[in-house]
Amino acid sequence: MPTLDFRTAIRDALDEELARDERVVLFGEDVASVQGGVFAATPGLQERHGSERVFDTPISELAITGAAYGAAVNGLRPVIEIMFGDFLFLAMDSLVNQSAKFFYLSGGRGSVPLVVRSAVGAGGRFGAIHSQSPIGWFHNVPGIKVAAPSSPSEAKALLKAAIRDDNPVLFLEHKRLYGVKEEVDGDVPDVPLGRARVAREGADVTLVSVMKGVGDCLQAAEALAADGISAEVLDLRTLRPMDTDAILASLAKTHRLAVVEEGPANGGWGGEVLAVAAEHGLHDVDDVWRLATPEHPIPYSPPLEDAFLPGVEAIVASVRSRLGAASH
Amino acid sequence: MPTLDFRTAIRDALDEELARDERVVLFGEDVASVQGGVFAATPGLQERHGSERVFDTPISELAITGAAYGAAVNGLRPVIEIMFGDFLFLAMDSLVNQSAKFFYLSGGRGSVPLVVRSAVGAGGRFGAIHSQSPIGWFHNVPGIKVAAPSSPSEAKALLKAAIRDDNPVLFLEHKRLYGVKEEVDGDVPDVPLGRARVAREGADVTLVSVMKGVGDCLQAAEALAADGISAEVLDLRTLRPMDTDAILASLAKTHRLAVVEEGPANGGWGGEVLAVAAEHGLHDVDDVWRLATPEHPIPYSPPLEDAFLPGVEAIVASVRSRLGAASH
Amino acid sequence: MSASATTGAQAGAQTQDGLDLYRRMRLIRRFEDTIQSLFQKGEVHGTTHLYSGQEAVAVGVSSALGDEDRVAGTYRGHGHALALGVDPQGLLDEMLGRATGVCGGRAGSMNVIDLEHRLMGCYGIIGGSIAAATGASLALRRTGGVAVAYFGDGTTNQGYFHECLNFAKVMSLPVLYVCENNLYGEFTPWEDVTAGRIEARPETFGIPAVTIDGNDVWVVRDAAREAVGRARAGEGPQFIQAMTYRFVGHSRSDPGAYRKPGELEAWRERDPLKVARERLVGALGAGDADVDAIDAEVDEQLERMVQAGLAAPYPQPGPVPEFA
Amino acid sequence: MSASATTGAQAGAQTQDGLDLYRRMRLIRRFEDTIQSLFQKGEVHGTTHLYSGQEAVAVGVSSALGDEDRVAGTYRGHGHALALGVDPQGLLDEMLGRATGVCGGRAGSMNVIDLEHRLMGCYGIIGGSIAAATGASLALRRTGGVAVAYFGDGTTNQGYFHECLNFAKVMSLPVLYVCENNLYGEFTPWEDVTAGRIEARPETFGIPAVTIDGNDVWVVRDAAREAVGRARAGEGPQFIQAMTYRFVGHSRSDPGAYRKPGELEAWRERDPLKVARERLVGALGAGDADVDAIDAEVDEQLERMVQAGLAAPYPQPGPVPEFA
Ligand SMILES: Cc1ncc(C[n+]2csc(CCOP(=O)(O)OP(=O)(O)O)c2C)c(N)n1
Ligand SMILES: Cc1ncc(C[n+]2csc(CCOP(=O)(O)OP(=O)(O)O)c2C)c(N)n1
Ligand SMILES: [Mg+2]
Ligand SMILES: [Mg+2]
Repeated sequence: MPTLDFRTAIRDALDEELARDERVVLFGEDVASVQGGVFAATPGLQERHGSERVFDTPISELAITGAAYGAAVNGLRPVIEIMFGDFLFLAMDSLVNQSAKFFYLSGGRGSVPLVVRSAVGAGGRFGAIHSQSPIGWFHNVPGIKVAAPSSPSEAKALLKAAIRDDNPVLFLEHKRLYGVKEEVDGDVPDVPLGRARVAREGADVTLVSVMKGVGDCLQAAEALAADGISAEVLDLRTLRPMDTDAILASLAKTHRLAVVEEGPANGGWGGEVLAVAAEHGLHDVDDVWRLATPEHPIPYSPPLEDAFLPGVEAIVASVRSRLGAASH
Repeated sequence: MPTLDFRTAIRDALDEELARDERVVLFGEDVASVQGGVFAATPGLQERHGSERVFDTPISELAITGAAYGAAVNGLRPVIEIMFGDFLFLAMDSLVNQSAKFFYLSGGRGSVPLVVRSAVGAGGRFGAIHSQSPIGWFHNVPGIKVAAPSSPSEAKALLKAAIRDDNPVLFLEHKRLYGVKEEVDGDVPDVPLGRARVAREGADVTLVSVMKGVGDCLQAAEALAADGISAEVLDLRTLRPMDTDAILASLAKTHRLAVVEEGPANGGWGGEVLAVAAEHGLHDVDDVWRLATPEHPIPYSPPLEDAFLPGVEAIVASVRSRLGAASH
Repeated sequence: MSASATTGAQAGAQTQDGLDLYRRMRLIRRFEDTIQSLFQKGEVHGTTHLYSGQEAVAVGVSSALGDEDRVAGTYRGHGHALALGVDPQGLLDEMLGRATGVCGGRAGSMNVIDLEHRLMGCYGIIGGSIAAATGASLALRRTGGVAVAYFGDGTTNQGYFHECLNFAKVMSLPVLYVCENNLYGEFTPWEDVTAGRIEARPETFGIPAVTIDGNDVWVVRDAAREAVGRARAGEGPQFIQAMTYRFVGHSRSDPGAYRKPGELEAWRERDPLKVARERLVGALGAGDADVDAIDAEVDEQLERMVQAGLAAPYPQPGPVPEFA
Repeated sequence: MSASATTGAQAGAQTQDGLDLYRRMRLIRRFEDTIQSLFQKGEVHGTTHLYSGQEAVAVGVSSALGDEDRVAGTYRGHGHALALGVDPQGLLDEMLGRATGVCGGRAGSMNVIDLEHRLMGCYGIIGGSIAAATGASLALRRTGGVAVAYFGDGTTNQGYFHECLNFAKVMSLPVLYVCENNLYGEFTPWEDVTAGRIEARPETFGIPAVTIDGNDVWVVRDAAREAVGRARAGEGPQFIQAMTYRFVGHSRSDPGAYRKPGELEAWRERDPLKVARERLVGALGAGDADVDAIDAEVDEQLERMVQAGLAAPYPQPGPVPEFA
């Protein structure tokens, strides 16, 4: 079967939407370069769609994001790249105080069809300032959608959905996924924003994650199956809005839920999942917990970073012990 | 008894720390003006401590915060004012990528004794861009402390603790509290960061909040007492680090917990409180829930803003119905 | 028709046009006076930043714009909005927090949006208007439109200013930056916090910049026409520094203790309404009566507006969709 | 002692001093070569931004600094660190992720901190170094120190640059801004994204700015001494634009496809090490042998360092306090 890799999935989604809709434009730092940006996700797009619609910018995150907002309010559908999620702070004022507010303040008369692509996540030895996951910083902001794909086909479908969405969408690309390949036959089916996906059916425990974490959970589920534990894996796909129905449905089935989050537990999105479970599914809960990262910046040294991240072994061990404990 | 108002509490804490420690400096937009800033919290401090230590800055949030970081790393203990919490995005890169990372990356050899004062909160008809609460944006950032005082005496004690702390502290001043007066006799006792406070003892339900919400909860508790419901009120005081022991202790006592948060529930700090309850106190939980604001920007129009905010009546009504429900 | 008749007709048109400019400025001034008194009465809430004294800037610039152009104003935006033709009743009702407000009472004084009238927004964050207009010009260059950003002297020290002007210049975007230098950012004189001359900043980027008398509406219009023309012709971003002065406090809580002695009085001598009236009854051959008539009509208009506004319903709280 | 003997002694001192500068530059060059090969071997991880070609800038500037001064470097900071006297073994071990690294392996290539050696930090965020040094000067002005910020041409389009330079000028802070213009920001030629001349930006603020040959360590030192002297004397912020060129890719993933034909070769002719060697064996009367000896010693030093580094222990994962 033909295979699709994550990078190509991103590039194809952009290429197809640029071709489909005149109003779509793409800009950011070095996105129009031969390499197609630092992560080589956009090569050839300027050649195919012209330098009016695909172009490089100065190193000016605030101007890039503010310009995208202003363009979106006036009829374009910009896709911008903020190279690393760690740089989003420099762009955040425009995203939160302009883009996220516009639909409401305009009395619903206007909207901001804008996509912010950003590479996130640790595991690549990029250190404390090039490995963070920005979900927590945007999770509490009404008016912004946050998409976090877990595979090439998911990435292609969600990016197209994000570009066609009339709201500002933060689209997160996990660096460790860029190299991932997937067998895909034919076109990938459309995926709506805000809908979770059961990546694997299970009965004993639900593992909730996004991006790279989903693959880790699937591997963990495989290992757990070996000792007779049936784990369901829920890929949230979108953090905001969050598919609480899917979370509660799975919880009602398994009564045990663990969130696997690449980021500090305190104030992370996993806390929202547990809060939803406790607030709306308490009678279904036998056990809920979080696997997250320690409460300090992300280390560079390989052994430190590896121990820092919640990997497959950690997930397996945690589920084993909690289910052991829970069954007392 | 002599009374202390919130503004004076802030001013006195700054004045006393500026007098106590040469290394303390204060700067921000218009803080040295005759008015003492837009919120009149710092009048006379430049006259008393000189223009080298208390000064106005250009409208440059990023430079203000970056400069404070650089000064803190080199021996000063800066207190800066970012006028409205809504403007923190423009300062966030330095706070998160510089100040919050330094202690860890320096191998513990250096630290960043820095306080960022900022006026937050709704209810003043300031509209969507001058009323937000920034807790959610910083809650997921290791290395930053977040203090959110609920009264004049708490504000004075916590601000002094923040200035004496060796870590970056985000110090939030709720606009609706500036006018609040409190009877205080003598000096206010020291308060450590990271420790919650039982503002009122109760047996049937725990109301958890910060800043203005604490006062609302106390009023609600008063009203609930009338119909025989004994509500405990927990003032978290500090959101990061969060006093989970205090939360779990109160939960173990009342088995019912409601968070009153001035901000959207989705991704808010209240979710963390519920997550802690579910993760570490599940067996104690009969009921946990959140009172927060709707998932849209903060409206200007008085009737819209009043309905938007979780007020005393809403708290009372919610507790009545949940306890009614829970007792079925 | 004889030449003299033509020139007579032209003169008449010029006079009429001048009276229209005056009427618009007068409307803004009285609107702001009204807001201030309604604020004292507790009918306008939170805070307001009034445009009184700066009317000639927005009115002059707006008179140089076409239907294809878009404007980004500031928290000091009532004048930016009214100059564009935003419905005064809708704007007043917004300040009053009524359902009939131009944003249904959701936005209030600092965040007005009126897409129908080319106002993409008023921005409460310093520098936000600069980003908004810079981005708008990315879209407008497809249709021959020009985007305008208003902002103050103090805003030129903000990262938005630097990043966006450089961005617009390297992309040669059709955007006009209008810096309203009213000598203060809140309570701070601009020289105390601003290194060098403001107009030197765009010049350094190769952006044509002029500094003009911001209290003479005709001077402003001429400068704006030239700048907008160049931007429309593909010559890239343009910059105008309009020297002006606000007659009231920065916001309602400001007594203005920082003003230099005599400064306010001196600027009142250069009140844009005074300047316009003199030109009208002088060079433009209007009668004092024509101008007085406008004053009376505007006063009346505002009285009617206040009555209607205070009678208008408040919006009903209720569920609101988060997303479009 | 006779005058000629004195001059002889001075000449000897000058030669020795020149050899020391050369040694430092050579150390940086070979350090970067070593990092690159260790990267290929999988011993250095993530990404690295090498300083090869720009050595004269950091070495020249550092030679003009005193113990009371502080420096903020960038993600391209190995040279900034070594020029200040950061222990090469500690720096190498940091790149190797070892417990013996200057930050215990926590920081890696982009975020090195060494307070003991006046390096307040290396900053992975564009513009971060500018803010850090600007703030440092607020503290250093109490003790007569000067803060130095290194950054690149592309960084001058970032909000940090604008806000901090204005801030430093209005406060007249003792800070030296060193812009290393190596013609590219990542893959983009600086002229494509930068409006006007870079040195005009500080000049607009009234900050003295010079543009110099960044590949001649003596030229850099002279400019730095003058600028640091003025800053220390209370004349406020200073600016140096050092024209230079990086001989390797922006980061390890960059083949450098964007380079203009012949550009790299032309700059190699102006290799700071080549320039220094010519001056040494020419005007400074050193022998080729003296310089060759340094090359050999540095090569040896690095071989020893690599052995020690590869033998050093990795840090042990374990609980780490969140707060000081
Ligand atoms: C990012 C940001 N910082 C600070 C403020 C608070 N603030 C509102 S108006 C103002 C002064 C702006 O001065 P200027 O740019 O000269 O405009 P003016 O008010 O004089 O028209 C300030 C500091 C803000 N709204 N946004
Ligand atoms: C805020 C921010 N945006 C983008 C980047 C990614 N980035 C790293 S280096 C670089 C180019 C910087 O160019 P320049 O300032 O000329 O320095 P040079 O690398 O040439 O030394 C970019 C865009 C970053 N690290 N931080
Ligand atoms: Mg002003
Ligand atoms: Mg460069």
